[in-house]
Amino acid sequence: MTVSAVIFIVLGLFFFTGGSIGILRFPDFYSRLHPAGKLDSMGLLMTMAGMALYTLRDFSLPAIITALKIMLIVVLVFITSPTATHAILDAGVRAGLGPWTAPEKKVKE
Amino acid sequence: MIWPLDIIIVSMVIICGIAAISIKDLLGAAILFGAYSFMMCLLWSVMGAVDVAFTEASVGAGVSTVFFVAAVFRTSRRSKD
Amino acid sequence: MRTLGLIAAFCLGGLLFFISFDFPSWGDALSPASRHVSPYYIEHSLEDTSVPNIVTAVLADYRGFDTLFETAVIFSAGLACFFLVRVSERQVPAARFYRHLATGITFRIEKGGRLPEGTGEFERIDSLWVPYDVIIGMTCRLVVPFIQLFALYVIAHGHHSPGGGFQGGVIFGAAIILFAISTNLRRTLKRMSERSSALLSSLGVLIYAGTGLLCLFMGAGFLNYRALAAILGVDQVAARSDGILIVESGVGIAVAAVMVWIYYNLSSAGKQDEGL
Amino acid sequence: MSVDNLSPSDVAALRAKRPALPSRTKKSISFVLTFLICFATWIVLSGRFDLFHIGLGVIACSIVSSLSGTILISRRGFEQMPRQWLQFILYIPWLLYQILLANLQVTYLVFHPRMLELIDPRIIRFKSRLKKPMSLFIFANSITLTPGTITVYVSITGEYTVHVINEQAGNSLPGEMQERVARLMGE
Amino acid sequence: MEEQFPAIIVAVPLFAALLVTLVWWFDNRFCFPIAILAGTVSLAASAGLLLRVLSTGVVEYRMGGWPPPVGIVYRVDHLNGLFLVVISAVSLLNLAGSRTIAKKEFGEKLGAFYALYLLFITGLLGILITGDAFNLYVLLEIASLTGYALIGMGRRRAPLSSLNYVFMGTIGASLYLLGVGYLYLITGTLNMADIARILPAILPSNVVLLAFILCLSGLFVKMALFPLHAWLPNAYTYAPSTVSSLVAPLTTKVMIYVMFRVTLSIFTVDFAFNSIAVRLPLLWLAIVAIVMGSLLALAQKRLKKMLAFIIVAEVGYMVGGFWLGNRAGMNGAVLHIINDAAMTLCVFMAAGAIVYKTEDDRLSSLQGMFRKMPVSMTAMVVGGLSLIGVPPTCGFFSKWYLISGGIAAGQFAFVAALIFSSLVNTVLFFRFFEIGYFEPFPPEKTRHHGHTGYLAQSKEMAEAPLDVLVPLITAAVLVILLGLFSGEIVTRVIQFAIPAVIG
Amino acid sequence: MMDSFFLYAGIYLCLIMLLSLYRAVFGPTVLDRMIGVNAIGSKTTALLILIGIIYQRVDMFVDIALAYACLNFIAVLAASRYFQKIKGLYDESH
Amino acid sequence: MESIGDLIIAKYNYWAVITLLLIGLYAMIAKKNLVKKIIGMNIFQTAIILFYVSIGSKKGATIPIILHGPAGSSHAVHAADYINPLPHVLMLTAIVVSVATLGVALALAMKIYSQYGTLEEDEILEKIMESETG
Repeated sequence: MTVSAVIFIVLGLFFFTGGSIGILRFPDFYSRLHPAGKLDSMGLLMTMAGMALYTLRDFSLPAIITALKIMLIVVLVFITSPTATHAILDAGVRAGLGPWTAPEKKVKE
Repeated sequence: MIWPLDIIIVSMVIICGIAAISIKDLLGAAILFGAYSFMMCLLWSVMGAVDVAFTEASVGAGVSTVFFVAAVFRTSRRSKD
Repeated sequence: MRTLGLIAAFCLGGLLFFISFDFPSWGDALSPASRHVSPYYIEHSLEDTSVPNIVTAVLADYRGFDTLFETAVIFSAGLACFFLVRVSERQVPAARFYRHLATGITFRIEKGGRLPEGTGEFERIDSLWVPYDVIIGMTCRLVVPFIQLFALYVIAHGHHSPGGGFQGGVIFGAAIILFAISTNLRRTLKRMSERSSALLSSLGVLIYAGTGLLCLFMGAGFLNYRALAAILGVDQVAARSDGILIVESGVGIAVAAVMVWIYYNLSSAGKQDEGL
Repeated sequence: MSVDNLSPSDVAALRAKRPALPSRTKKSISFVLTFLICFATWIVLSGRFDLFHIGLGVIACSIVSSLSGTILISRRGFEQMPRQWLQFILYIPWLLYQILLANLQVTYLVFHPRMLELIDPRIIRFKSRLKKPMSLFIFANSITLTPGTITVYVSITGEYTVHVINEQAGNSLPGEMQERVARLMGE
Repeated sequence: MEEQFPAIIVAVPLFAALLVTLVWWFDNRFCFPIAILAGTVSLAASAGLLLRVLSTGVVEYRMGGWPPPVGIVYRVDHLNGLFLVVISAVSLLNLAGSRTIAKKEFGEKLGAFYALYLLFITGLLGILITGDAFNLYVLLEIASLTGYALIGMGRRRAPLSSLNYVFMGTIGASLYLLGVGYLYLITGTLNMADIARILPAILPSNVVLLAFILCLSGLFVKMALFPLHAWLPNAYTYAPSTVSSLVAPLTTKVMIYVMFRVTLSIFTVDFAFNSIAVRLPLLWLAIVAIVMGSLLALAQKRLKKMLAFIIVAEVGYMVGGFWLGNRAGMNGAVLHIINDAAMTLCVFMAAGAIVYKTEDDRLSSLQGMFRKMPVSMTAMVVGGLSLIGVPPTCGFFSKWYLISGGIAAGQFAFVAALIFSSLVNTVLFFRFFEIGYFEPFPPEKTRHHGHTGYLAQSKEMAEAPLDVLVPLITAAVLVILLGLFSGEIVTRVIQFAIPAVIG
Repeated sequence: MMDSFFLYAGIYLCLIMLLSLYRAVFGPTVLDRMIGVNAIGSKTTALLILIGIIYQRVDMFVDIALAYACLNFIAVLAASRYFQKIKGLYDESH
Repeated sequence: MESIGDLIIAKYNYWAVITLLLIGLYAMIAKKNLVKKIIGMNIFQTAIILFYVSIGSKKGATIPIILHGPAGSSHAVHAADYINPLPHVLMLTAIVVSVATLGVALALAMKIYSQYGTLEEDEILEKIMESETG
């Protein structure tokens, strides 16, 4: 169980890394929201699952309750995170920010 | 206390603080002030002050940023410095 | 003047920096701060009050008087915001916008015009109107009751886990603020009017101060919850624990109401008709 | 944007969907349902099963249900609920699979050295056949969580504005997901 | 019941403030009676407490029944027993006189005004009575927060001055809190008596010195000692009149009391006066404050602003008298706190009455005011004479103590500054009296910048209403009575308030 | 062994947060800052639980994380509401 | 002999406090925008909170919530096992005070804005000068 917890956490950290680097690398804020919205919630799911598993290694009622609470956090985040993403995106559209389009010619030059 | 974590978070707190007062857009300053209180919350939980961390989490994330945004909404976003 | 102030500030900083070398080092278990009074709290709070969370025990019982005034500070902040920015309702409103529900036509009613309130056919809309956002609206519908429940949980379980009246109150207030953000201010005011938020905020502090005065009239000192044992019918240690719960719920009510009250005033610039 | 304003026929359609049940019954049903949901959550949160804490839980759940029972549950069709929840549980694994796919794709993009050539962000619009706000909401959030797409705006009539990271991500919309959501909500 | 007086003094105004907020949403009329009732109860309890202190010595009250280092304790000795009576009396008097003016100034928000008023009093009384260093901070904040709100309701520049006050006040309170933190770091306790017990063992220590500096500089900001006074004049000038006659007599005085308390009861006399060389620098700071406050007051054209700068100078008197470090000087400082509260109340209430009628506080617009408002102007004269230091009034006696203390300590610069300031006050008030009494009425329509209210033109007597006048007259009488009985006060009370170490 | 693993995980998470912080501090527009802060928020939630595991008192820290997950998006919603009401971006260049 | 590394680890928290204090003070003195000043004020207050919490921390101790419930109170509680709770209590109060001050300060800023139409201090002073002379 500990091993699977470690694997989950490492996977989660990997996704978190992807999210952060994505936020830095993508060209405009619309596309930055893709890694921010998806990879972060996925990373959270993975790390949280890992930590819930780690909590469950001594199998008792308080541990189960704690693990359930951790999963409750994940559920909440999976409801709220897309909403936050959407809210930011909507704000951007209303603020009149044009989306970035691939400058194909420039890349070739 | 976990000092290796603590020292990173402390430096991030300072970065956030400096950024929050040097941004020219007041809405951005308010949002960064939110980030500042996230960091503070982390710092306090690292130091073991759970109740303080809880308070800071609820205040910083829930209320004070909203107050700032509401005030900026009702006044202006412009700032010269 | 400004530069003088800055120079003074940096002198202060330098002074603080040099004196910091005389401090006991960070996290030192043998520093005077953790040897004199705090061991008493750590070692006796459980037997004195039967509350495992020492912070709650100290907050609401040993130093309960501080907390009474902390709540009073929050209350006076709410009152101060109201006092400063609230604009009288009797002023004739500027142009208002209404939408006819059946047709969706939007009307602009100038200052002094007849307002179609109360007919049921029209819906008042903000002058800076945004359409109903399904995603945000649904999320808030799902999440708001949960946050409220969580806030009550935090208040009720302040004895055993971190949290307590203040944190729970802020979360509860934030839930109502979230509702206001996701719909609009008028709909929130229908559910929790300004008057009720004011009354609740003063009621919350009143619960706290009233508990203290009750203890005083029962013959023990101010805020000595031991006196509650006779009323609640429990022994004195449990009376302290129950007294803490009562006081914390008072704090929670006050804080939640004050947060909402301040939000109402700040977001509508005191007019209380259109919010963020 | 054009989606800001509703046409009169849409409003009429919306008004026609007023709840069939009288408001008092509706209120009490939503009170009871909210109470049950809240109490289940309370037990998970609390983790203490002595009488005192259960009593506190009952008080707290009543407060929440009376304050915001009508917020949580205000649509008609209570009788469909158990079936919907069952369907929802069946829907989750598929969604998780899609989320995993999405994440792998975005991770691939993030770490790709010539990422700028792979992406071609654009905003697309389409009209969905979903009607209920709840299904619109689930569909929108599912879009956000699945590969290459984020919902920008949903009007109450079901017009979606979606930001896609490249062209083929947009091709699959509304597609299978809409069918699944429709089946889930019984439309 | 007598044992519970310390709790009642603070709890009753708080409770009444909450009650006012509750009741006000239903009926406006009950606010004033509730507030008056609470003020009276609190005054009665403080008087009873003072009597008890006089007969039995120091009274200690344990909050929640916990013994001192663990719980919060209220400690009343001669010093704060006396101040409790004075502060509650002054606030009650001003409350009684506020009814008509407040109704005009606040209109619909009357209930909120009374609630904030009561909370302000609660905070001040709590500061006076508490024996816990951190509890003092919380009460300080409650007093300041309500003060900000009350001041911010004034006209014109009031919000801006109030916001400046917020910034300065927060800096001051935070510095005080930091100082308390340093003390806690080195002693591990927050109880004042306990800190004083532990400190001698760990001296000399840089940390204690820094704590002392931080606490005092925080308090100096709060009490508006000269270089840090920038927030005060505008805040007091533009505040509503009922508020300025509440805040001006009380806030700075209470802060000076806190300085007394912090120096005498926390850092001990030996440390503050003998171990470290801060006595003379602080004395010189006070001298500068007196001189600069007087000079700046001379330059003002508005009545309330002039009075505000006089307060800045008066702060210098008290701080200087305290740091003279001998018995006469300290007697004078304590007596002057009381007298200053009374006479500032008198002049600010009179100014409030005048402003209420004329809606203008320019000195130049006060021509012929003696004939229009004889009673208010008489009260103003009494207060002014007291500020100058003319014998039958109380100002004379405290100044006499201060000067004799200065001579005894050999600080002739301080004496000179006092005399200079008295002269300046003479000039100020006689200019004022001249305008008010001797200058003819302005011919109609020729007054420049003048407010053209209906009163300005008429020569009829137009006195403020009776419920403003009665407290005003009481305040004026109090100024004289305090003067007549000042010997009594010093020998009966203040003698015991000052630690015996000081010779 | 596990303790040091969690410690390193925590440090790594902090370093990743630093990357998001870059976007929050230097983001050209307010919206980029919002993205950065939102990302920091979700990492904070995970880090809180990690700290709980390091202290071996997860049951105490989970409440804070839960509060965080509930309240994290309120600020973002408020800010986006701002943009919905007041259209247009403020030009930060001058 | 303490090495410099040890010294830094033992004291850096206090240095962070000083840095934050100076940031806050700088913002309050040098910035002209009122909302910026309010943010500075909040940072100033948090710095002091950080100072107190740093006083309270203790090496090798756990959070101040007693491990076993009231039933198991027979076993002794050692003060060295738990972090000092008193600074936490004080700082809860201080946080509340800072939120309250924030609310009042924002309300005042809003009132100032409605009066003068700007939040910049120098512009406000200019307007005041104009209104007093003209």
